[in-house]
Amino acid sequence: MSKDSQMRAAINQKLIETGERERLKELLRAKLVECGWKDQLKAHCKDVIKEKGLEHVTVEDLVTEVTPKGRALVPDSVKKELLHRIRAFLAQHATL
Amino acid sequence: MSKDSQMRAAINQKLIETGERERLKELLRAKLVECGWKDQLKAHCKDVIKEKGLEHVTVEDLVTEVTPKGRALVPDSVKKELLHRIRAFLAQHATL
Amino acid sequence: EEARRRQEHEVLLVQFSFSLCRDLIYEVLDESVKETATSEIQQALKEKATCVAKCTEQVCTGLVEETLNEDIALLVEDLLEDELQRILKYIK
Repeated sequence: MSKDSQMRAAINQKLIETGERERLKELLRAKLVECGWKDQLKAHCKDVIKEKGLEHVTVEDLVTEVTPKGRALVPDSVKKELLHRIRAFLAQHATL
Repeated sequence: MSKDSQMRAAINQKLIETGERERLKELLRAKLVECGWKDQLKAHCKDVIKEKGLEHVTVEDLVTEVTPKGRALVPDSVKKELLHRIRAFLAQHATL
Repeated sequence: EEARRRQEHEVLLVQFSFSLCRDLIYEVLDESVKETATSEIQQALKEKATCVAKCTEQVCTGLVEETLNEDIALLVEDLLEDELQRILKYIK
């Protein structure tokens, strides 16, 4: 296992065992709702369904279709806040 | 002060005031780099840090750990050259 | 007497040469070892900090990806289910 993989595993382990990973995911979800990401993505899904016709769309198709936009729509500020939270957490649990 | 001590003190004084003591140290430093001693010591330090883990090693620990090997690694040729330079200096200042 | 004194002096100089040589070697070695140990520990700390920073970013990206994948799938499932229900209701 490379040094980087070991480090990533150690960070993830620490996040999981303290329950912080789940808290971070919840925070991210809340931020995504707050910034309108969910509404924008829903609207995009509806556009795709309208364009292709409901009978021609499966869950998998639609997921594949909207995922790139879903990723692009996440504001940088949200990603930055999350990174900041992880860094602060690691600084408090400096046993890595 | 015995005659021996007087002589030693006089030589030491001469070594310092002529700048020869510093020159000898400089020569030694240059030789240690040239013969690869410094690189070997660096590698040994890295090994010790890796083996013990960065979080378990202080500078003092590392110094204590690598000093014996550092001393053993000095080539005889370097010691001989230094001794030769010292003798040449003493011969030049034979009146001491 | 003179020859004896000269010989003694010679012996002293030889002894002094050896002890000075040893002292200088130890002095330079101690300085170099300390300098090298300090710089290697600093270097290792720097490398670790860089590694932690890089891996933290990667973990963060992974966490965002994972959450998005889960949420997008859920959102799509719910939406298609709603659309289906809407059509069924309309047909009825």
